[in-house]
Amino acid sequence: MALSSTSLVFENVSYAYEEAAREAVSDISLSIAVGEWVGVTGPTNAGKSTLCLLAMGLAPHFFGGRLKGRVVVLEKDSRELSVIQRSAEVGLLFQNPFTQISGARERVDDEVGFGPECHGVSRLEVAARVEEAMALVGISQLAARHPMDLSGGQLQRLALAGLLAMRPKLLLLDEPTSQLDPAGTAAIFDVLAGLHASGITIVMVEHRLETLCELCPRVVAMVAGRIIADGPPDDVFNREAVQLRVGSPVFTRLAREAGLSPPWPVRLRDATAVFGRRLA
Amino acid sequence: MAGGLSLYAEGKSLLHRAHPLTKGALTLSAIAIAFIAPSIGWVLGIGVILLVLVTAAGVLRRLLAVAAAILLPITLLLLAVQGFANANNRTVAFALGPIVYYREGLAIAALAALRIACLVCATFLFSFTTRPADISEALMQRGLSTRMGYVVQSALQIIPQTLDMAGRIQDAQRARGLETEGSLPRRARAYLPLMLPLVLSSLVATQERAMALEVRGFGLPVKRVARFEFADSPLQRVLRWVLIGAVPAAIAARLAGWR
Amino acid sequence: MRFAYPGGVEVYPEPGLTLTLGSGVTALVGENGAGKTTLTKLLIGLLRPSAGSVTVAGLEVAKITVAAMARTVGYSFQNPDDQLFERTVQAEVSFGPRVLRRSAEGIERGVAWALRACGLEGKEDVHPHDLGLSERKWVAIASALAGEPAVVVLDEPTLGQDYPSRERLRSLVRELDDRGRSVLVVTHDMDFVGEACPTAVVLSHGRVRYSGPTSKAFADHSVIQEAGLEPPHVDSLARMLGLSECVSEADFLSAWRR
Amino acid sequence: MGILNAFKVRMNTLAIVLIPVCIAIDWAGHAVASTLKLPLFLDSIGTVLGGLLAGPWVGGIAGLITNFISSGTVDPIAAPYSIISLAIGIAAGIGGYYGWHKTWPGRIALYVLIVLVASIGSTPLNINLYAGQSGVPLGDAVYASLVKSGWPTWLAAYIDEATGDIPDKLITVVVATLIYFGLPNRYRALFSVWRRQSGEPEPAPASSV
Repeated sequence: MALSSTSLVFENVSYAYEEAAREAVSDISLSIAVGEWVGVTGPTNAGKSTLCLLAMGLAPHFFGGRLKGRVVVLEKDSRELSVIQRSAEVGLLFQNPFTQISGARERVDDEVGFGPECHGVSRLEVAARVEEAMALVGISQLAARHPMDLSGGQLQRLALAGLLAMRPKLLLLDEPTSQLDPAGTAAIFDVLAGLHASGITIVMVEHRLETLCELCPRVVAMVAGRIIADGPPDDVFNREAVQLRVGSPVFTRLAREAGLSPPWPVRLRDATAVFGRRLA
Repeated sequence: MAGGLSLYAEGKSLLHRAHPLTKGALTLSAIAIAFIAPSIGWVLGIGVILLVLVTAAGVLRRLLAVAAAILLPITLLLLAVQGFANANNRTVAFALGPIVYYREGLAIAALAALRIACLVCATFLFSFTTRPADISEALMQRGLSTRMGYVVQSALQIIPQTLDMAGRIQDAQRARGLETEGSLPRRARAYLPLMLPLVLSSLVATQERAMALEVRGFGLPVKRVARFEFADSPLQRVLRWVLIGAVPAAIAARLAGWR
Repeated sequence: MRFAYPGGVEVYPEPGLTLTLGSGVTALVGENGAGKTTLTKLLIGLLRPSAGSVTVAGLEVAKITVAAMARTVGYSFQNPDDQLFERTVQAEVSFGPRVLRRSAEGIERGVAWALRACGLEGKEDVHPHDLGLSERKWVAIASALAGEPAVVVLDEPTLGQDYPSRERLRSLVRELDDRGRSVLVVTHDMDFVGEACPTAVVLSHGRVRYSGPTSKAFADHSVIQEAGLEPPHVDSLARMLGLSECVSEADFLSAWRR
Repeated sequence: MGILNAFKVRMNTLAIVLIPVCIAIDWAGHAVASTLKLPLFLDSIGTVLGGLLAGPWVGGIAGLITNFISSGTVDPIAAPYSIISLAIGIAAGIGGYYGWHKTWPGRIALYVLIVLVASIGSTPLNINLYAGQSGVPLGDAVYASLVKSGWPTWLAAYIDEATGDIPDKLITVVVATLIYFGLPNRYRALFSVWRRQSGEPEPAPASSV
């Protein structure tokens, strides 16, 4: 793969937080091409969030700690640039929508413009970006509302719009929907599908395996700070180690329990086809 | 209360439209002169000017409701204490049984109460007609750092949010069996279980918010582009200087024997 | 509407409507703002009914303080950070039974059981805020269980939980059921409802739209859609294959084998 | 200069974001005290906590803005006293720099310092604003009896103010230290903004440009 087409590269990366006894991630190597949509999954403490923090540069710039190996984001070593300098190109969405709005703005559209303003973008340009970002996530009709009056799902979309107004090339999402209801979740995933189609690289941490398989063409499974599988969801979830230590989508479990022969399906439509063939 | 912590109400009066710094200068100078002015007559004059402005801004009724609740107890307390006990007391005004009230003390109390009334009027005149976000924006355009501007703006938003959280925490702890009513020691014991979750989750949120802000470029040393221009005029600029200049002038007059 | 557990809970927010629930594990589902939280708050007296009365295990809620109701109802709130404040997990989990003045051995037994059931063994001395959000959620659940209440309310217990945690939650509600407790699970997670909750109540716009066995809860699609729910993945697959009433993996497999 | 080192701090994004949180804790501390009908103000817990955690600037600015906001919304008379809140936050920050809150004699010193700052600072304001009274009925009763028995006004005014400050600031300092030690170690380290030469571990560096 030519270097110019990679968006995010981890080269033998290990990282331990300040005063932590054990490494949060150990010897991780990963290469993500421009335009990919990669899902990251694994049990609690697998190192998924740390992966996002490393890619953003928050680890080690914000947390200190010890970093070994190289994290290359958009062709630049993460050690060379601070988080704020990165912020024009890389965006990170956290799981709690409430902590991500600046808290300093009284209107949704002003909130979306917060980031570009920090970058000294001209007033006209800010207005254009705000309008574009709000339209992308579908919150244009909320422009005049107070951010604190929004529901969790709306707030998370607002947070995403705040990042999109920076026009990032790489989006990191750390369980962006884990605190949302199904309607809020569906809204976020719709937006992500659109962003993926427009060529933005997306790395998304997600617990719900069915959702993950439905959305992401590539899945990285992590356990205890290490990557144990990396590939298309059908491959990843047909591995025994993944099924045992990460879990598997309900369709995979059903096919296995029903005594169908592997490879087992990971998505609803594949499961329907596989079970359907047996019925026929 | 999610709309933020503010007394501002939309309006179209001259004061609503005035530059925030003009209103700020007016408020500060009115308060300072009320405390510099030597006698009840002068302070009363300032009070009347303030009331005219309040009426012009169309917020008289709101002001009276809030101000009365603050001023009434303080005025009564001042009159009761100073009329009874003040170093200048000489002339008996009246006696309530064994308690004797003096004219000098009552006059001092009245002057103090009037000055406080001017303070309250001037402050609310400003709060009622100025959007809180405009204050920090105006100050940021005059050199307040963006980081301090952020502190002021977000404090106004976070306070109501935190008070809501305090309500949720109270529900959660009561549901675990915590008594929040009853004797004073029992109520006092409930204080920490109600405060600690609030402080802990606020601090946890702080870490994530700090990261989220940096992710959006907060703290970049770039020249900030003003979000909007305030309507200003040469007249207002002159007025601001006059108002500010009036304060040292009043001090000088006082030193020169203004009685 | 009337809402009742046998021996049990009764709520009448709307006179003339009755809802009766059996003991065991019940799911309370519905869109945001459907009235789920209102209903659970009525159970413990955090809200008072404007009309009618609420009875839990023979106690009329309106006549008892919330703190006293806590002896009967263990309530784990959606956001654990609204309640955690002690310096260790052990102290946090035993806070409830302590303020309820349970006996020393009762506290010890209840706390030990709650910690084990919630997978917190070995973490007794950790500061709750040194744990991740999903583990803090377990601390809050353990706190609700430690007083060994007759009725347990879990508000969104699966939110943000990984697969092993959800498995643990399933075995936990089964164990509570075996011990004769009534469990009410407020959730948006229909997979969990299908697997772990034999009974379901569907609320929408403040009204009960369905109450009965979970297996039939997803039959009427208009109700499901109105309540903003997505049927369990198993149900979707079964439907595509023409199998009916499969809401759990076990249902599906037995239907498949037939 | 020893004491000036307390002011040499790294005001990183975390410290900036901490200030509004301290302001909100000031408000919540007072609101919870009112809900529980406790006979105290307890409206500077966040200011003191901010000082202990992150130094005199965080504590001082939090105190100052807490007062500004309450003057503009619920209590205009608080405005002149903003300077006292600023001083309390700075005092707590200096105490925090020297680690006073970690030992018993230190805690007493912190309490005494804060009571002195509050009472000595408020007295001249009271004399100019309230003719010497503090506006709290109990203290004002003490004031009236002292003036009546011939004490000088300034001393009566000081005692009037101190009557209120002594219990309120005691509980404030106690609650703030209890909260401080109720925090996970990681947070205490995280918010520490001082550039220490040696001894304590270096706090996490902020991303700087």
